[in-house]
Amino acid sequence: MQRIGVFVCHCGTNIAGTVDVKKVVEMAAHEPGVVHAEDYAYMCSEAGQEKIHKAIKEKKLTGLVVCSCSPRMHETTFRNAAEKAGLNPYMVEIANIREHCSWIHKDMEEATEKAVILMRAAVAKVNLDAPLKPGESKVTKRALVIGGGIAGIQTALDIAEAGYPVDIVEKTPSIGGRMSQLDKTFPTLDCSSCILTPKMGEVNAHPLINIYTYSEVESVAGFVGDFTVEIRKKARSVDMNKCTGCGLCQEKCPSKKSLSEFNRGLSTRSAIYTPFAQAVPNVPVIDRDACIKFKTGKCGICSKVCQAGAIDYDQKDEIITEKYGAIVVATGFDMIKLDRYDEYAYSQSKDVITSLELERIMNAAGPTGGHLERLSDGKAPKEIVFIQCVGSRCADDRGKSYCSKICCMYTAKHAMLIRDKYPDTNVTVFYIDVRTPGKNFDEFYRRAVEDYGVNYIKGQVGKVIPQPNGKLLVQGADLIDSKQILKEADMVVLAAAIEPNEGVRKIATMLTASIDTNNFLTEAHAKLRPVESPTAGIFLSGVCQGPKDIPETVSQAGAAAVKAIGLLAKDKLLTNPCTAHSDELLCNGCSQCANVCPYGAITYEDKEVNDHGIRETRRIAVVNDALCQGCGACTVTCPSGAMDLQGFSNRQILAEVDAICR
Amino acid sequence: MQELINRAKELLADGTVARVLGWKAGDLPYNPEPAYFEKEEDFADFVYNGFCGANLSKYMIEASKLEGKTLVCLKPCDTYSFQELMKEHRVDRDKAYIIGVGCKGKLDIEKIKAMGIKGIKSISGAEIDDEAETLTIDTIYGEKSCAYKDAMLERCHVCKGKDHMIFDEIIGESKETKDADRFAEVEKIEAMSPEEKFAFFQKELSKCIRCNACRNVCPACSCRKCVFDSNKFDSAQKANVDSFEEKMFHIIRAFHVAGRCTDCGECSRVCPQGIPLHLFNRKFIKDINELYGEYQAGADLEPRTPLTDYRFEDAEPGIVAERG
Amino acid sequence: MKTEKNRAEMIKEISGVNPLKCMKCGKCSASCPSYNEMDIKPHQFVSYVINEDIESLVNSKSLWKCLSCFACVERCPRDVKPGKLIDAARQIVVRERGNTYLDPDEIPELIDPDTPQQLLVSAFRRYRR
Amino acid sequence: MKYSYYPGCTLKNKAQDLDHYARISAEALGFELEEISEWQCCGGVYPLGTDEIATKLSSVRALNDAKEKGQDLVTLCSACHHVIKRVNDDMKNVDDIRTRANNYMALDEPYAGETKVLHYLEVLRDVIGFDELKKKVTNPLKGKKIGAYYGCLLLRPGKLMAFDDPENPKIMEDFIRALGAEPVIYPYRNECCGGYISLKEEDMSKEMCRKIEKSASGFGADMLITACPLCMYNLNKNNGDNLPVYYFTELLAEALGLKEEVEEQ
Amino acid sequence: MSIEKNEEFRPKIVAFCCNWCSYAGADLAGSSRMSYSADVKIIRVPCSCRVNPMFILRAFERGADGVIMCGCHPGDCHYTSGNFYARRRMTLLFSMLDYIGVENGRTRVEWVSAAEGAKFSQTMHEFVDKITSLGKNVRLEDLRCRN
Repeated sequence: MQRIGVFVCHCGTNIAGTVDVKKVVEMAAHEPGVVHAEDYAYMCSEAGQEKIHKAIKEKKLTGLVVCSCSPRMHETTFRNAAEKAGLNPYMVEIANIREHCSWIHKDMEEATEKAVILMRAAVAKVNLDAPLKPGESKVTKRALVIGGGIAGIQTALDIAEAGYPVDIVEKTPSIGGRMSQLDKTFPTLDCSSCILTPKMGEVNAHPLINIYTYSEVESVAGFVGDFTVEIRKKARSVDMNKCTGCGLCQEKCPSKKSLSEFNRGLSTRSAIYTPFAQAVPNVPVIDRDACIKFKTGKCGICSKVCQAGAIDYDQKDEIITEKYGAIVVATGFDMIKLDRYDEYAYSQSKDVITSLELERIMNAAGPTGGHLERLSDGKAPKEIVFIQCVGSRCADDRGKSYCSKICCMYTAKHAMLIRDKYPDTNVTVFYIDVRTPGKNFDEFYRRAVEDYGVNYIKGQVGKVIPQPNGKLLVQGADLIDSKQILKEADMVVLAAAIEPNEGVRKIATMLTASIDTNNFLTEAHAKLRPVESPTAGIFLSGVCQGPKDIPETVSQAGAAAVKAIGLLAKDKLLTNPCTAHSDELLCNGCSQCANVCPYGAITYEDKEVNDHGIRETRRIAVVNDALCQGCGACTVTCPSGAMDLQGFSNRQILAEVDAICR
Repeated sequence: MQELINRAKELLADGTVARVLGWKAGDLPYNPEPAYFEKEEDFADFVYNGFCGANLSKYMIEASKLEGKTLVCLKPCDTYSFQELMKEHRVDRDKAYIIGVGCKGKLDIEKIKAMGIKGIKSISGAEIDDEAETLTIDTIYGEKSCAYKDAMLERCHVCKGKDHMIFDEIIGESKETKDADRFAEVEKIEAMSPEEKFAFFQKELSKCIRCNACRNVCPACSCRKCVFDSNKFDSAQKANVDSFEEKMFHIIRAFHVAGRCTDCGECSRVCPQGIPLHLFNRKFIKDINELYGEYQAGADLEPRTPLTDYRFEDAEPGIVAERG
Repeated sequence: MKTEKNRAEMIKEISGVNPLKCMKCGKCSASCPSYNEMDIKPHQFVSYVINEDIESLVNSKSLWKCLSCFACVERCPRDVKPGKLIDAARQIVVRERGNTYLDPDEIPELIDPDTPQQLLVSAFRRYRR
Repeated sequence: MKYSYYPGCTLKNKAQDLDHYARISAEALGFELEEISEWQCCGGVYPLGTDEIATKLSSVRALNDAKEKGQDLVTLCSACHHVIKRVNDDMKNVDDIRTRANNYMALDEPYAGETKVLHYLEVLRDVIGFDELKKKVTNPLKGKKIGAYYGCLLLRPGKLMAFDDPENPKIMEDFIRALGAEPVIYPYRNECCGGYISLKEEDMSKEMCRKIEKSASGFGADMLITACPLCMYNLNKNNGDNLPVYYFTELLAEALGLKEEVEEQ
Repeated sequence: MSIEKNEEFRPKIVAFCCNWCSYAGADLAGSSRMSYSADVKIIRVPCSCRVNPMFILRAFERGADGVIMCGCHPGDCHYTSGNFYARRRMTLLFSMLDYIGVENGRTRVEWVSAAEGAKFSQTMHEFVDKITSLGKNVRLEDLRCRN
């Protein structure tokens, strides 16, 4: 029989205001096993914990029930307090009488009655608790960063600077990400590549950072501290060690009609290519779908011109297997497809473009060499209309429910840059709200209006109407002046919503990291653990977690790095002891449990057992404690009840049921 | 039958198998029982006729632990159970020599008795070599007869088919006996009002004496120790009262075999109280077919069963209320 | 006489629209082909319903200028779809007062030999009960 | 192949061409339009009020008639199509409307949106196939530059009508291509012609039609096609006769070489 | 003769909530002060897939009037796939209860994320109303278990 102490917290008036705590203490004394019951204003305080300590020592308690706030809040606190007093921390159960009781009920009698029942259920559970000991697992002192944009670059640099090796896996042929596609950055208008390129170089040169470009994560196994990751290095068809990056192959390549991904399809590139001039690594890849050699077997010009002999048509995809202690996801974003927003005529006119396309047009390395011109006829636009919130803040399935956060600022930036460089070009912005929270952000937007004369109109655009003369008639609303506006424009720029990069759901699934309905990775706690995934050992960096701009991304990247470093700095990790166990005398060895285990933690062994005198060899399920995460799927699949979960055993849950229904 | 016996003797003699698992005649003309035959002279009692309903696949769990191979006679429907047991690593394929025996539908003595045929001395027409059209029954009141079909077990009217799913060789012919809709009875219950449903099952289950015959015969219910006999759930069996315990037992039993039950119908066949226990299993089978796609347990060796598998777009539990 | 609150509720019920979902982006008014003919603009219908000023709505000439062309319904990003509110207000007029915008006596003057039945049928449906 | 066919009021009268050419073309293309017996007018506009029942019943009758015959229901007129398709959606998805409508109708078996509603153009696209249609064209309309005028009702609301992209449709353009002519894409093809408003607000309708016509001719169209008698009326009445307007079925019959036969008869 | 007290029916409701989503959702309902009936008592389980049909039947046997299970939304399970198995298990169990004549509103599954405090509270409101309208569970309670 256990010797149980029940501690009822007032939480100031948070609990005591609605629950008669004295009554709960009084009722607790009648419960089986309870030898001590008391209440206190703040159980989680030093003084409260001292009371627990004292009672454990004096009354020789073997189990604790703390009636307080949610176990998600202070279970660890009370477990630690128990441990300090020499009690096994898993002999502690929490009755949640705050979030699940005092805060939601008003009637004192009702709330007290419920608190008593919750206390009873917890006592019933403790009565069946057994001391548990967490296992230990090692930490592989190496981190993986998935995604080589500014988020991944910053995280990798910070981790490497702390002395841990880092691998970056980047899907495209170069690191750099979205930021490398930008021309200028707000609110300071520095040139994007001027601040990014040095960082790319730094990553490339860092002795502890290893970059896998043109590579993807193929599979992830293991758990915090000990992940095993397979990385598919796609065949580049160019030997990274031999290539000097001279660029002659690209120049001579006869297949030049592929659309440049880097320039958002606004220009073409050769079949053998580096995405952009400052690419890291500066080693081209052959796009095998476009390459004449791969399509017809004839050509081979690049191989002929390459003096370094780096071209290797026979290269195969390579699978690299590596172990990591921590994984940082930095998979970034893309713009949504606009095929369901054709009222803006995006697919009908070349002069309706997205903001990211404008970014490329404005860039000196872009398709127009940095000249602002219409893609239809190359003429300089004199009248440009920007449309905000295209696909953002949308309640139906055409767009996204969230605010994309960066569009207000980059549109102000674009408007300002255009007005600055082309003063005779008029710029009109149709907006719903201008959202500029951030240091120097509103000032920046006001400058666009006040110093650069950008015309901001509050109201959406209903339709963009291409005219026979090549102009675009923009039909919008001016809600302040109560007018419907018809404006003839030469170019229309759409601030399309951003969304997490394609493929992130697949990665999240491999990592068993939670992901929300918009495909953003979920943080462990929205406020208190914003850069960690609920899955241990997985950290979040950049837009994969939610829309954010560059400074925020860099901050988060640093924060994710610190969290990863904190993990890598440990020599050992304690594992969750609430794992499944199979009773070898009851196990049928039927393999049903392994079918439902998401972690592959169950294997089968032929084991000699002594079943009440009968010795025989049986096929028995064995759970790997290090892999088991304690979900319990196996326990329900097991018909004989051989498989049970420590800390949430069948008998414990039934005892809670009984206590509640009593 | 003679062919079967000859072949069994031959395999015993040449050492291919160490024993034969079949049926031997009982004390009445209609109650043969499963038995091992290890020596030639044992075969004097060997029978295989229309009353050999027992599914021998479950016996192979124990037989798999014995030295040498066991020749087992499996009817087409028994082979589903055998494959399901293979899937669950409960029987050892290498320890079995399977003779797929022909089947023309198995007989239900209760049905014959229900026709008013009493005092049975002997029955002819039930041999496997017979045409299985008519039974001639010699009783102390004289000779009676009935159509073979009318005396068949319910399960044979909804037979899964005359093909053996797994075998080493086949002896004897099988016959298609299906002439009813497998789910008709379930549908009839589904159409009842909640009160009628409750009354129906209350009436049936109150007959249960918890003799565990259903559990013991069931090839899917083969746990070393049943949860209802262990302290894992504090659910050790209680005496029969007109209350919930029996429903719990039968629901959980059906749930534990859901997706694994081949619908062999042994539970209903052996129930001494005549409770139509297959109605539980078949309800699950019907739901599984409708919600997760047609599935026949034991038809293949794929490891995942419907309850250890899922689809993202599976129906929500609310569908139960929606379809009313 | 129904109160304004009742009538606002009625509009919400008939239309099935929750006007609180509106984020005041004005895309409805930007899309409306009849915008210039309307005294109360499509996006304003939403706030009139929220503010329970139904009397103004039922007296608005906008009710009779709306084409039911569903441009606002198609493009509304917030699932508010002001066209439905306008129709609901129109329903209140034709149901509540027996008030109509079209008198059968007017018809002969309005039609010509080519007028399709469809035109009359549609107009009657929208304009009167 | 046999379809239930709902012609609608105007096709029996002012828009006989639309109906007639559709029928003979169907025959030539190998499908049959079986007119629903005793159909009633759809009402011309879809009653938006969620509490409207009586005004939806005529559609339900037609839909149920098709269901009983086990046929898909084909329509031609944009307005009829719009109304019937949306009522069908209500019957399928809105419990309250389904229950109340069925209470009124007292059918042998309740109607719950089982019938599939197809526009004639959808039959051409999805059943016959435009490639197949192209093969059957004997008199290709070479050199004709045709603007498709969709109007509002066929396309919107896009999610319910599920006819084509409501902002950038292409079914009629593909149809025009199949007939051997050149489609002219112009931005006003899905803008409203004014619809029923032309009865009392002639000027509004005139302004709208003028925009449509100007846009179409600006992009080089020398004729327009439509599926709606009211669009046809408004456009004809308001365009200075610069741009002739045809029912799409008339051009279909012409391309299939059936028009002359008719005229000869 | 004793006068029968006309006590208002107060249902006993057991709610199984997964630790990661629904229990957190219930916490959020609490910290947002979104009230629901005190008749609901929550049992924390690591995942909805930990809920054994035996637990549910046991609750009914011991006199519960309604049992609800909440878990992460399909696709969002902390353990990737637990709720998918739970969904199939509960669908079949509920169907069986319906089949043997138990009112089918007495059991429910609802997916509640950690962010859906309002949904949690709303769901509990609805469920309590439903159970109250169904009244006492007389079909499944084992009278021997009544104190």
